[in-house]
Amino acid sequence: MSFLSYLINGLSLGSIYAIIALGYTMVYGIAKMLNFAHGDVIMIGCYVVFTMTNSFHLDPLASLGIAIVFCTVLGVCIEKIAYRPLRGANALAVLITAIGVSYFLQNLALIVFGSDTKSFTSIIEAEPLVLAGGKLKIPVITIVTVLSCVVIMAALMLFINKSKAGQAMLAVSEDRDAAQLMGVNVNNTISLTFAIGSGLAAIAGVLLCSAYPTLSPYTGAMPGIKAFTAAVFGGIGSIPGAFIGGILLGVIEIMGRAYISSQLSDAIVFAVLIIVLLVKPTGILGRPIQEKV
Amino acid sequence: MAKLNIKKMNKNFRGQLITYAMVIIAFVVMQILIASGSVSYLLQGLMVPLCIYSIVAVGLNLCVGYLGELSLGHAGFMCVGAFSSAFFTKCMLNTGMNETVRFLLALVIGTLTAALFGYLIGIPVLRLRGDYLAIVTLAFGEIIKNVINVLYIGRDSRGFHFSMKDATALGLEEDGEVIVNGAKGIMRIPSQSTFLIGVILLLIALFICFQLVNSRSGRAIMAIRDNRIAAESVGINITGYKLLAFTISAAIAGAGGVLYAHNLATLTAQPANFGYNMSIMILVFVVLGGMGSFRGSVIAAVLLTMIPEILRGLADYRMLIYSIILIAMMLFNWSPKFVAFRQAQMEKLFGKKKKEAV
Amino acid sequence: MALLEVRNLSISFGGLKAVDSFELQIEKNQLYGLIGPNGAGKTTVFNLLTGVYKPDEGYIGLDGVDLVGKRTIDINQEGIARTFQNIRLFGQQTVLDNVKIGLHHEYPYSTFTGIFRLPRYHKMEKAMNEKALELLDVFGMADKAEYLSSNLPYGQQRKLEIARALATNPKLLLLDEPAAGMNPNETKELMDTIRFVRDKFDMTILLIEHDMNLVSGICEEITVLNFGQILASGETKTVLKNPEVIKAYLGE
Amino acid sequence: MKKLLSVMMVMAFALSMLAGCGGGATESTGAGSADAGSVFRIGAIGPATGAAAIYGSAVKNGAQIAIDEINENGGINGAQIEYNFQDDVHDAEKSKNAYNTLKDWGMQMLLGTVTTTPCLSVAPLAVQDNTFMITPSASSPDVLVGPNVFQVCFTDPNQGSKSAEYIAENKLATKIGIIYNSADVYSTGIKDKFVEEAKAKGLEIVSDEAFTEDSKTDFTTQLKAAQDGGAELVFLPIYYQEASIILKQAKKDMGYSPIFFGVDGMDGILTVENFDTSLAEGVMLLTPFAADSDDEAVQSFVQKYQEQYGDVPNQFAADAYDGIYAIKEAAEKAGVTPDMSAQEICDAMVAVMPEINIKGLTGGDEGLQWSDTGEVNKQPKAVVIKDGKYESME
Repeated sequence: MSFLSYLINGLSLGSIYAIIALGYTMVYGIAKMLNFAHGDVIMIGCYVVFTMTNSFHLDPLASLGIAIVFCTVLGVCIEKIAYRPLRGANALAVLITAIGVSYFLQNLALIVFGSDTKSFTSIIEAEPLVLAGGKLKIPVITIVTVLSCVVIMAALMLFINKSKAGQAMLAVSEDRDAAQLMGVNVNNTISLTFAIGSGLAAIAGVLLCSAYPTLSPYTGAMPGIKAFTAAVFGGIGSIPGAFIGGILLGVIEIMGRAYISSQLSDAIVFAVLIIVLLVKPTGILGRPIQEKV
Repeated sequence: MAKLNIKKMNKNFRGQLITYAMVIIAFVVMQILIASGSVSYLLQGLMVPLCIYSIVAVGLNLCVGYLGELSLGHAGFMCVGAFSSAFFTKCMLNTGMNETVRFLLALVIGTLTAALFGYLIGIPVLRLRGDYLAIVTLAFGEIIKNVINVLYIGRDSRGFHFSMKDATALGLEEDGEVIVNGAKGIMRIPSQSTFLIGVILLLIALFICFQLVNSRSGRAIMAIRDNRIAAESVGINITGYKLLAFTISAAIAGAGGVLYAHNLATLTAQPANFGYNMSIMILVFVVLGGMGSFRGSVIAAVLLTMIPEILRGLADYRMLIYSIILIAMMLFNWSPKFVAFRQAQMEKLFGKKKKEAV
Repeated sequence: MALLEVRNLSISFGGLKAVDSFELQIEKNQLYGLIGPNGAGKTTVFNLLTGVYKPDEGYIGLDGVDLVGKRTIDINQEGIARTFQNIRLFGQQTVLDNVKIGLHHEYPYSTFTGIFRLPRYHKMEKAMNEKALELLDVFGMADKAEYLSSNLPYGQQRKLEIARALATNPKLLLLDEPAAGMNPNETKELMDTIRFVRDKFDMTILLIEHDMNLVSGICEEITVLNFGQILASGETKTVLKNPEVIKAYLGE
Repeated sequence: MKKLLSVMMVMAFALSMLAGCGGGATESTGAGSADAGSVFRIGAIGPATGAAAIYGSAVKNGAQIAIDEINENGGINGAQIEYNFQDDVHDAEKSKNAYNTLKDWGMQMLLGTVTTTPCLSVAPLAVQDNTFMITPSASSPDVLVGPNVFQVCFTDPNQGSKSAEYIAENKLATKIGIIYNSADVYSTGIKDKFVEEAKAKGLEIVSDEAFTEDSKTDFTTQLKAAQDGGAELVFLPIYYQEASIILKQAKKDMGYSPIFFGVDGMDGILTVENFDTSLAEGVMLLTPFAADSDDEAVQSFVQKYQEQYGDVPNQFAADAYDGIYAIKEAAEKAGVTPDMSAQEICDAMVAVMPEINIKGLTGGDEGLQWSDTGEVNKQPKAVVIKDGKYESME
């Protein structure tokens, strides 16, 4: 029974990682950049929801809606101001700029909202599900998170594979120059990607803070890096990969902590990551790099 | 034809000399200013850190700029160098060993341990490519930090004791001393890093890197970066040279770590100093300074370490302004449009100067 | 004995036989052509010969040494050097350095020697420079030694690749479409160069080419590949008259 | 040549920056010398940015209130206080920079540093320069490296052993679970001593689980271990941010409600904005400071703090407030004047430190006294949270 409850905790944490990783992996797949500021967009999203519910007493869902819009706009602006001028420059330069954006968002939040930790009210208030005669408790937020994760993943896959804009994204991710020649507006497509990624970040943030209810300017940084790890784990650029990577990372973290050592849980997670990448150098669902000679 | 070669050698050599001269002049100027008492304590205190970050940035540039592999784990190598050397210093503290000899030995030990880690980690890691390699180096750096935080080493009359649990688990006798104390790290390390040592180490690091990239091994390393398949086809040992560059890079980071350990009285492995944040910070120096330009790495490391200190007057807005400066500098240095604009301006300026000279 | 002997060489990718029972015998000092329509598996043969791919079965012998299973770098040491269909130079290094990298095995010195500029460094570098310039001179590029290799015009990039391959002092030189993208004049010049290289370095050359003028102009023997299988092989003139070959090229 | 030119430009830029920095520093010293001798310069160091910023800002604000009060009431020995707080991002190296900045400014006494790791690097500098230093909240005994370094807070081992004693004496529980931060000096310091003392007192540690700076979102595993081990009391030698998640996960998600016993880092949990205080019901903690105490001084402090900064102060702010008053007391007793050098001030103040006794916000009835090793002598109060308020357990 312990094992089952650890597994559920792992799923809960993993689904949060997964939903953040979706944003990472999507931006990576299409814009070919590691958006290190993604975690901080999540944090901003949380603050927006927090402010809306606490200061303006809005309904949590309405606040979420506002946060999604806010983050979408923010994501597009960041892309326009900080990343677009660097298109065509070395990929590392964009990475460093993303780090600069990450610092900027953290310190902006620090000034605007202060360094105090805030307690985030879960958007879903419900008693945990009790199974097996009280031995097993599943928080509702876990179920909601896993479900939203699956729904979002499915919606994303559907969007990318069926819609015209999605097809354009796919084309840009395959070969940016060729896509441009084929009449795809690369700038718009990348903007759209950032818009979707950042909108997802708002949802991810709310789920993160609902499950683990503290909010500070650095809330997004650590889950962000973990989610990035998860995205690589599953094969960066692959949407189902991000899902699987996130879930696995969460489960491994919890299991390692429970059965091996709580002091070394980070080391265990990263050790598993290293082993997986050595066996499958492009992650679990990553496409093997084929170099044509 | 031979003339052409000499010209080329001279050009390379001149670039090196400018860099050495820059470092030495900066050192001499600072020393004179310090001696005349016109330098703030802040700036005096910054001298060693500036050397540390320059050294590590130069080392990382070898890996990123010349080998073409993105490492996000160099803070881990710094950490290894710092802890191994500090451990040695602490062990030798009361043996009556000459202080300078002890420090030099610590330096060698720290550098070699970091090199060893670089080598061992490099074997599996360098098989990977691109972002996957980056994330695995990041993972190794985090593992090193995590393990050091739960590492306890003590010494008593019966010898060394080791534990991964807590200090009491060491079972030390009365006279025992805990040297590495988990999250508390190593305390009361003699502060032996000086500006002079820092500058000498920086010059050595620059010397090794410059000489390396302008030799047979350096050409091979760059060949791998430029075109791995072609390099293989002309018989370049890819794994061997990758490991060589990665190991040297790690060793230089380790040397920086030794300086770090002996600069502050206390040594702990926190996310701020040996976590991925630090690795990223050093990468920022390298990218901003220009990949493949050791001189640029030094300049960027110095500038970016100083800016937050200069901005202290802005109080709470300091890091916000810093991030804006960082983004602006990146756009200015790397944006294709800006680069074109800058070149055009340069040409104007340069052309004008030429006319004036005539 | 033939310099290169290939017997029953096969490889398949995902169930598709890319090269099937390939046979080849090249005598020393021969200029040999490998032709065939696009996708016939010519470059795959090169990749098999140089160890980029491991064959499913078959034998590759160079001067009696079995090359199957060896790594690319070892095969280069055994004496096979190549150029690439899509040019692969060390773009951020000079023309001279590109050739010098090819010379590395012949003029070795340790990393330590390199860093500390021991006497051996100067001796070896000097010898390397001389040799490299000599090689560049053969291709008429000695005056461009200091150019960044990626700044060379296309035709010279192809030549530089050949020079670099020659620098590794091979017994057998593999040229993958050396005339691709060249105009007739350049092609003609290239033909002279290839002949000159063969004579001057006493080289054996196997080349892939689509330009029939070049093939019929310089190759003594050719093998035609189609869908991974040998369609015909033998003396160039005879093979080019073979109706099967003409059909394969012109389509039905 | 073009490249050379650009390099030259960068160098020129760098040099001008250097010059600017040097100039800036001299300028501020120059400006200082104008009224040097008429004001006391008290510097403070702590994290104002970064993940530990919350502790730094609390200290910054707490000290500010004390200084404003003192200045309003005529200052120290008739001289006003000038106050300068420098950010160290909770990093040993940045802390050294902050210290040097203050030194350039002409600091005469130091309140700092806020956190332990940076303090370990700054304390030796203060000893070397012989500058009076009192840290509000760096609680490791290792920071007391010289005669001129003092602490306002309890030391970690002291808290660890006091907690174990208290639990054993009041028979709160016999089976104990621990959750601590293995990457934090403060947390491991208390935990190590607690385990030692608990064993001596016959308490059984049924689970001893850690978390790290990089994985502090989910604590269900650690809680489960405590639950499975049958822990009746879970000891939390950690700060309240993590504690608030632990309480939520235990009580809401797992339905596990042992006694939660915290230390002074737990103080502040009731002030977390929007925190559901019912979760903290029954939590016990040892703390020197309670924001809702009836004490008049505390009431006035809390009121001022809320007016100026909008938050309820925590023990960091209170410790900083007491630290400033300790400086005032010692300075007055030693009769120092602003025209004295930092070294002279330090010698005089160090000599009288063991003699002073201030009531302070954290001193309780007996007040605060210092030993000549720099350690504070005060008694922690055990409180239990009832109806969203501290209630004394005596």
